[in-house]
Formats: sequence, structure tokens, C-alpha cells
Amino acid sequence: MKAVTRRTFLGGAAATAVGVAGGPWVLRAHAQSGPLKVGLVLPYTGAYAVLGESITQGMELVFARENWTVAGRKIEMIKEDDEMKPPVGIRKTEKLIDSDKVDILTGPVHSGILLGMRDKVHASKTILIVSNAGADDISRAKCSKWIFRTSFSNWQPNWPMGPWVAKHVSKEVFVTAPNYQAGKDQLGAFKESFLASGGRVIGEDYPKLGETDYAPYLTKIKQSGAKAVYAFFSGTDAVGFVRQFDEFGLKQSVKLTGAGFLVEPDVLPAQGKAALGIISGHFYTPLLDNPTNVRFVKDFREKFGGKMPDGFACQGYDTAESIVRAVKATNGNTQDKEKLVAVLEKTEFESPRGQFRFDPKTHNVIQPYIYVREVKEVAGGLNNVPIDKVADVKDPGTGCTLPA
Amino acid sequence: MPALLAPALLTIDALTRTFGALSALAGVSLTLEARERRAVIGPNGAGKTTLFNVITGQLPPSGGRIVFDGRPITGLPPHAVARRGVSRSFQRTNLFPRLSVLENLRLSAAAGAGGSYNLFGRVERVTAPLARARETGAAVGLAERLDTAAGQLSYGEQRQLEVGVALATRPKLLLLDEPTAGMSPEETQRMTRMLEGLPRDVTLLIIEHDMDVVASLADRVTVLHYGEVLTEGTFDEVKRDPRVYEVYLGSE
Amino acid sequence: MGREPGRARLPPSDRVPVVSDVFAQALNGLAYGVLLFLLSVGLTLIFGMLDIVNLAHGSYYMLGAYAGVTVLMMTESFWLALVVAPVAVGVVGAVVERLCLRPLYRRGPLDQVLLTFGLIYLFEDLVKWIWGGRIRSIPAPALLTTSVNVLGATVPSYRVFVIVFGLAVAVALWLLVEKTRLGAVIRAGVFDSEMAAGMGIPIDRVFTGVFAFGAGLAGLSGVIAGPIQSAAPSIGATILIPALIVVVVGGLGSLKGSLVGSLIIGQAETFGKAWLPGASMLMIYAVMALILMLRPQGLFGRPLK
Amino acid sequence: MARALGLALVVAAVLAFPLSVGPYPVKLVQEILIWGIFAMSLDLLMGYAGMVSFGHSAFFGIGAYTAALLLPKWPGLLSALGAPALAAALGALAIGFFSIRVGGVYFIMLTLAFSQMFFALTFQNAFLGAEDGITSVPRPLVFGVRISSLGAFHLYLITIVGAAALLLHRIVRSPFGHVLRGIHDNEERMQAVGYPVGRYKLLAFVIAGTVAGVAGSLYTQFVGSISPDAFLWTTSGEALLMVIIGGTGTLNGAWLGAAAFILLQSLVSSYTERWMLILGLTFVLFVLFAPGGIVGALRGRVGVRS
Repeated sequence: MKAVTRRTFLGGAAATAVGVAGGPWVLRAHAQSGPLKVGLVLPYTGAYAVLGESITQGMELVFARENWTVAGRKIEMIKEDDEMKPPVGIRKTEKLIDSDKVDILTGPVHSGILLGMRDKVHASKTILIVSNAGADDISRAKCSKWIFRTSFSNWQPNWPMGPWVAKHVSKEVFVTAPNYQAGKDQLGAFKESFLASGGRVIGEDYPKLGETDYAPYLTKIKQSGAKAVYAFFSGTDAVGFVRQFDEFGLKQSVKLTGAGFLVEPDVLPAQGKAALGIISGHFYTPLLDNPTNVRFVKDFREKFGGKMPDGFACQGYDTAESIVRAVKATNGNTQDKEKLVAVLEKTEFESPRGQFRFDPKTHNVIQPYIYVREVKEVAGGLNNVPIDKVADVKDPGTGCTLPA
Repeated sequence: MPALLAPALLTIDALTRTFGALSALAGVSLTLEARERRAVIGPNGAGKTTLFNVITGQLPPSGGRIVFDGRPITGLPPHAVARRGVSRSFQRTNLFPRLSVLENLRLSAAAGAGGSYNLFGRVERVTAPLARARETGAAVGLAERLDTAAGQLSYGEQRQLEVGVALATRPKLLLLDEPTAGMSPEETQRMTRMLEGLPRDVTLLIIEHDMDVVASLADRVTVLHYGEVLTEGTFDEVKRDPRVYEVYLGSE
Repeated sequence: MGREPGRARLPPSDRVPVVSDVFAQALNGLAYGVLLFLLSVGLTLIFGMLDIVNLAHGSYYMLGAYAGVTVLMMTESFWLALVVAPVAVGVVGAVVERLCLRPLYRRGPLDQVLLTFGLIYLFEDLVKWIWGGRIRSIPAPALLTTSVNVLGATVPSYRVFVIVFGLAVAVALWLLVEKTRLGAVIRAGVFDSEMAAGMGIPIDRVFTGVFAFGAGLAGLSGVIAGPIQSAAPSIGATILIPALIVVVVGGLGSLKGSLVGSLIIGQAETFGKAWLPGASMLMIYAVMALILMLRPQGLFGRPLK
Repeated sequence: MARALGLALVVAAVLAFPLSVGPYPVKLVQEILIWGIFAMSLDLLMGYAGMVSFGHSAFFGIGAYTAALLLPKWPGLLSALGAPALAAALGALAIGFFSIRVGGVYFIMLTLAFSQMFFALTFQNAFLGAEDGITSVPRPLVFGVRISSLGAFHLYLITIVGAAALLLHRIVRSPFGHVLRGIHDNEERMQAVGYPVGRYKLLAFVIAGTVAGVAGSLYTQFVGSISPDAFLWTTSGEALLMVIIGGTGTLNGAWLGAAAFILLQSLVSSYTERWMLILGLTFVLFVLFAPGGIVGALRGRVGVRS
């Protein structure tokens, strides 16, 4: 190791630091005039980087189709890694708004970052298109005229599953989700409609977020005698829960149902056979047979080396599609924010998930369908096969007045 | 000879300390008059350093009592014992290697002087400890080396500083644990002359192997053997006692 | 396969825990406790033997999981992965010890702890670069995918295997360290390296060997935990805190302490999840705080100076 | 030399980024100032008292949450600085009381575990906003003026951070500071010459915790929201990185370490996803080759920890 003398090492470190520090401001300064700047606040490191990449790829597919220009303006995508940490996400948002002066902001994945940046976005009248975070508040008490959402509110995928599970699966259900806000939102929506359809919640449990050993909870479920479980888990939690659910032999006597995230493609491969037969509700599955989705799946797999698109990629696609159509409608003018909002409110197009529309009352996407899907072995391996659907699912939007 | 009426400065009564089965101190009793200079001798493992560690509170005793200057100090933590006026030097040099000689001495001098919780004053302006530090530095023959880091001193100089740091706290009783260990003959000479030159109001209790040093310094000698006091008396009395030879020769 | 008949039962919330419920949860606690032991034993060994707090312990666990995934992709054999992965991680540990830790031995424990802290960032991003961020998993071996009925409680057979395997590792390590000549050589080498070097023991190789062995143990636990948990770049950081707490509670450097500490925490956490759902995240810290107040050096740790 | 370096740096921070450069670079400097003072408070512990704490985020978090809870109701300086400092001081007294009894590696473990306990508590506490924490925290009113504008906050921040830095510099030169250095060099001898070492270590722990609490509350005001991550062990780890890269036992090294970390995290990450790898490698190389950190290297004592 002595070969690296101290002088050369420190000299090198100092040089890179100066080079790096000077870099970005010089680059940004003179590219003010023409391009349409789209900011992305997404996780590109850590466990949720997979979601950040899927959403970004969905957007790139659309922009590439428009060969990166809309209404004569070159599209410039500025990606910022929020590391799933609210302070970092907020700092990067301020950079995109104040320093890069982006025309349209998109992201984030983490609801905490969304709630953290909401005031800054609202105050600076920057148009934000939420491409994932599902915090219900953003389409209710904390909605804003400048904030649209193409992904979902936590309420939407779960509410339709209440009646469906009561009717088709069982009236005695054990519900469980991680002990954090999104978990409570999602189960709350399910319970609201499930109880209304005559169902009975015979057990409820909230393991900690990032739990690794679900054995005690699974033993409680077995002992409760419930016929079915409705669960919301995502990421490594979803992998752990589904695999241990199977390991404990619960699949014979208890039917596992839940929100779509439980078995989305970011976790399904790792779950493997343990996920077979799981029923979940979501606004998208790659197996939808509408023509837009067929082309979307084909183009996506071609562009990204056979990778199967998932709900997150569809959210990216719809975000980019909304931007392209809105900017075309104002033929490139993004300074007049009022006009841009008006146009966005009326944006309507064929999305892989069906007919895409924003709810004028909440600027939240109206889900054309929430599909009820079951995990089955199909040609390309395990996938979520649609077996039923509920149309036009709109978030109740209680308390939203779209303040300017 | 010390005044008969003056109360004993240090009284140790049946002091014991065991490490599991081994009893390092098996009931040591010893009385030290003010202004007296006592040497403690005995073969290795006789319990000399353990005795020091128990007196200064580094090691809690298993039994017995210690009274210093009329008040019990048995089991007090080291810093409380030091505050009572008992100071010690260590057998293995135990200084502040990265700090200067002056700072080593100043820290020790400032210990009892209070004001060390002062968060805002400038340390240079607190003059008393600085003066004491320079004075002690000169006393131990390190006047020209005050700005050198203690770690850079020669072995002999470090032993001098070892005594200096113990002296800087203005102790009533100074415990010296083999102050001349590992020194060359004329370094030992210089250390002995320096210790003799110390003011009489500092009572000395010295652990020493070098009999010439014991002869020239100690008024009385206590011989420890297997954690017990074998005998006690002036250097000549002890020298003539056959058991002392047996103990030294037998166990060498 | 599972012969557990569906039984009508009162809703769980308002009935007294029946004996078989308690037994089932105790079994879960035992399985989780033994897994915690496997996760932390490498950390204890390295500290006990080398006085190094290896904060990058979680990274070696993660590397073990990913090595297991890779071996499984190539050979479809869990058992081969169980052997190859720890060896591979051990080699990585040896390289790290030789290149990074050795120059620091004369500089004391602080620098070593800080170095291992830097390695956490390094390994996490390296793994993401090589294997990508996708969540992967290690399927349980074919013969251990069923669930078994033990005195009325259903437990996955893989968890029974983990209990048996974990306790076997504990006994083997105890024998190795306490009873074999190699163990004596290692302990001598660490206790007084100058003396041992003087007696002809190749100290450098002993230290590298022990560190590699500790890292290999962490890699082994990565493969063992594979079928229960999943392999993602974040799992290294996730298991570091529980492993540290088990080691601190059991007593730094004490093998026995690590086993007892992990069994206690395994039961406490499982008890918390089963009957005190709100407090499940706090149980591990409550146990730790309680024990450290009473015995700062932990249950079986060397007494402090 | 260190004092001159420190003053020059602070002045440069004010002048080099006039507000015309645009808000983002100024915000980077503000974040560097906040993380710098947080790291400097850790350096008082590590560099001077020789107490390596892995739980310094506990006080950063306490200060941050106290400000987040109080500012919406009483936006005065008391809830922006006074209460957070006091809350952090009490937290440091409690954690310190138990942690000081042990040293070295046990101290590292205990402080790490305590900060994680606070993380678990806030993560599951609904009143504190659980995992999303508390959002939309208003800026304080200083002499009746709400300092929401960039320039006003910049001035407010520099005054407070500058004052805290000067306080730490004074403490380090005071008799108390010298006692800390003595304890760092040889705790046993300090005890033997008459210093009740435990009390000094606890006082140093409380002072460092208080300054960390102020840094935490400034962070809440700067970002406008706070999440349980403030307590996470990675926050303590980042402060540790800054102290080591800057140079332990120099106080002003914290500015350089904070600048290096923030620039690396903010700028390099826009260029490459591999910024964590670069950060880890930089840190490892510094521990191996430049234990004195940047300041140590500048002073030519690259090999010896100052």
C-alpha cells in the first residue's frame, strides 16, 4: 500500500473535489433558453432503487418515442437520488426548483418526501406530477392546484377489494400491514368497504416496518382460525411475509389476498412458488390485453433487455404521456402555469391500464379499472393474471379544495 | 526523631486484600508519623505495590482500615484520596506522553486548586498552578525541559517527571513506587539527592530495592513478606535481623 | 401435507393464551434466537479474539447471502452454497484484514472501528454494482420445504433445521476454542502476541485466520437466513444493530454470552410480537437497557477495568 | 494557526456565496454550516476528551424534534434555540450518566444502542408523526421578524453557528479544556492526581450534546421538517466521517469534513450512482493514510493523530 504516497493521494482528492464542485453550476448556467426541463426526485440507491429505475424507464420509453422533443423543445430529464430519505429528497427538490428551474417536477416514491416537499412545491407554484407516493392526504386535505398524481392514492387499490373478498373469498378475514402510515391507509380503505359488505375482521396486526421474522404473527393467524388474510406489504417485507406464510403451511387452510404491491414484479421473482394463488387488487398487470398495453409491454421489453414492465413502469409511462400531451396542447409554453394546469386537468389518453383521466376535483388519477388478479404460472413464469375488475375508482377526496 | 505527641499522619490497621484465593495483603498494620521518611522493602510479590494501590484507592481493600490526617480514607476513590493530600508516583511510568513537561506538572498542580471547571477563562491566566509547575519542574531537575513533550524525554528524565507530577499537588504524604527503578548509578545518585532535598513537611513512603537509597533516605524501614509485616525498625536494626536475610536469600 | 385441521376458535383478542399457543410462540422464539446467535457469533469471535469491533459484520452477512444466491444459480444446490459461500466470504475477510486492518494494529481500536465503518458504505454499493438492486432469495432445500407438527404447533421444517444447525455450530465453536490445540494457539496469540511470536507462533497468519473465520461465519449466517429473509443491498445494515445488541448483552467476546444473549432476545422479541404488538420494536432495546444498567460488561463479559 | 483557518473559512462562507449566485449553492453552504457545527461538537468529545461516541445523533434528534414540536405554536427564539438546547442537554445528562461508567468499545456500543432506542421510539410514536416525522415547520421569529427569506436565514444561521463555534474554541482553551486533554492522554493519572474524572467527562458529554441539539434544531428550521432518520445510527456515522476526514482534535477540521461529505453526497450523486462507493473508499483511505485528516495533512503531521 505504501506505493500510494500521501502527497499524491491528497493531491488527487483535492483536485477531484474542486473539479466536481465547480462542475454543475457551469453546465446549468447557459442551458437556460430552450429545453423542456423535467425533474425526477426518485431513489436510485438503496432497497427501493428498483422502483426508481422502473418509473424512470417508463418515462424514457415515452420520451424516446417522441425522440426527446415536444412542441419543438428538447426534453431534458434531470434525475436526482433522494435515497428514500425525506431531508435529502427535500434538498434535491429545492435544487430542481430553485437552481435548475425545472418546468415540471415528478416523483417521489416515499410518502414522507412527498409530504415534506408539498409546501415548497405549492408555494413556488411548480407543477408536480406524483409518479408513485400514495399518501391519501395529497388528494384530500393537503391537495394543491399545482399537484397532479398519475400513480394511485393508497385508498384506490384497496377499497374495491373489500366487497370482492367478502363475496368471493370469505366473510372472516385477518388483516395485517406494516406499522406505518401507508399500511394504516391501505388497510383502512379495505376495512371500510369490507365491513360495509357484511364482512367481519377477526384479527388485526401491525408488524414493524422492515420486519424479518413473521413467525409470531403467522402463528397468531393460524390460531385465529381465519379463512382468509388481507395484507399490504412491499419490498423485502413482502418477500419475507409471503415466503414465511407458505413455509408455515398456511396456504392450505387460509387464502392470502391483499393490495397489488404484495406481489408486484419487483418482489414476485424472489417470492417464487410461495406466491402462487395469491389474489391482489391493482390498477395494472402486464397481462392486460388492451392494445396499448400489448404495445407497451413489447416496446418496454425491447428497450430494456426483456425486462417485464410493472405497475411502477406504467406510472412512469402515464406521467411522461401526460407531460407530452399537455405541453403539445400549450405548444411548448410552460411559463403560463394556469394554462398548463387547465390543459392537464382535461388530459385524456389511452394508457396501458385503460382510459387515463385526472379527477378535476382532486387532480388524482381516476383508475379506469382496479383489476382483481391471481398469481398463476403462465408462459413467461409467474405473473398476476387478471380475473375480475372494478371500473372507475375515484378517490373520495374529502377536504380537498385545490387551493392555489 | 518525630515529636512523640504529634498524632500519626497515617495509620493502617489490619489491612487485607485478596484476589480469589491469593491474599496479596494478609493483615498489614503500619503507623507513619508526620515528617517521617519510611521505606518499604521486601521481595517481589510481597504486596508492596498492592499496599500502595489500596492506600490510594486504586484498589478497594478486602478488610481493615486506613486513617489519614485523622480521617478515615478506607475505600475512597483515588481522586478523593488525592484531594486529602496523598499523592503517589507509579512503578511503570504513567505520564501524559503527548503533553509538555510543563503541562504535565500544571495539570497535577491545578487538580486541588479548584477552578478546573472554568469553561471560559484562559488557562494561561490561572497563574498559581503554572508557578507551582515551574517550581516543581526545577525541583526535579527538569527546568530546561519544560516545553518538551513528556513522551520525548529520556527514561531517566521520565522517572524524574514521574516524581514531579506526584509532588506538584503539594501532598502531605508522598508515596514513591521504586522511583529509581532502571536508572544508571549516577542518575540514582541525582534522584536520591533530590529526594533528600525535599522539604521535611512532605512525609515520604518509598518502595525501593536499592539498599543504598534506602540507607540514605529512610528514617525507618518496614519489611513486607507474603502480605505481612515481617519486621520494622531503623535501617541498621533491620539489616541485622536474620529473618530479613533469610527472606531475601531464601526467596531470591 | 400440513395435517392441521381447521378448528373453530374464539377471536384471538379476548381469550387467555392456551398452552399450545404459548408453546408455539416459544418455539418461534427459539428458532429466531438461534438465528440471532448465528448472525452475531462472527462478531463476538472477532472481538473476543482480536479486540476488533467489526462494524462491517453486516456486510459479510450480506456477501454470504449474495454468494449463496450465485452458487445456487449455478449449481441449484443449497448444500453446496452452504459450504462455498462462507469460504468465499472468508477469503474476502482475509484480504480486508491483510490490506486494511493490519497497518492499524499498532494504532489501537479506534482506527480499526472507524475503518470497518467505512467498509459498510463500500460493500453495500459494491454489491449493488455487481448484483444490482433487485431483491433476490435463497429457496429452502427441497427436503425442508414442508411444515412439521411439533406437539400441536406447526413449525416449518427449515426452522427446526436452523435450530439444530445453530446449536451444533455453537457446540463446535466452543470445542474448537476451548478444547483444541488450535484454539489454545489462537487464544495465546491474542492474549499476548509478543510472547506468542517469541514462541514461534506466526502471529500475522493467526490474526488473518481468525478474522477470515469470523467473516466466514457471518457469510454462513447469510446463507442460513436466506430461505427465511431475502437478499437485498439493505440487509447488511438491518442485521447490524440486532447483532451488536446481542453481543453487548451477552458480553463482548464471550461465546457463551452470545448464545444466551441471543436466546433471551429471541424469546423477548417473539413474546413482544405475539402479545404486545405495539411495543415489538422496543423489546430488544428494553432488554438491552435493563441488562446493561445492571452489568455494563454484559452477562458473561470480562469485567471492566 | 487553527483559529486563523477557522475565521477565514467562516468569512469565506459569507462572502464567497453572495445571494446572487442563486439559492441552491447558498443552501449547500448552509447545510455544511449546520453539519459542521454538529461534527465540531462530536470533535470536542472525540478529539479532546477521547470519548468516541456512536450515538451523537440522539441529541441532534432531540434538538430537532423539540424545535419541530414547539415552533408551530411559539415561533420565538426560545423554541428555536433555548428549548432544543435544554432538551438535548437533559438527554445528554441521562445517556451520559449511564454511558460514562464504561469506556472504549463498550462506550461506543452503549451510545449507539441508546440513539437507536430513540429512533425506535420516534418511529412508532404517532404524536411525533411516526415514520414520516413532523412536516411544515415554520421558521422562527427573530425580534418579531420571521426569517423565511434566504438572506435573513443565512445571517441568522451564521450568527448562531459562529457563536457556537467560538464557544467550543473558548472551552477547548479553558482550564476545563485542558483537563479534557489530560483525561484523553491518561485518564488513570488524572484520577490519581485528584480529578473526579467522571464529572468532567459527563460535563463534556452534556456540552457536546447541547451544541448537537442546537445543530439539530437549526436543521429542522433549515429543511422545514424532520423524520426519525435524525436519530438513526447513520447520522452519527456521517458526523464521525466528517470529523475523521476533517481531522480529529482540530475543531475546524469539522468544516472541511462537512464540506467534503455534503459536496460528495449532493454533487457527485448527480453524476454517478456510485457516490456511496466513492465515499466509503475516501473514508477508508483517510483512516489508513491520513489519520490526521485534511487539517492534519495541511499541518504536515500526516502520520500522527493530532
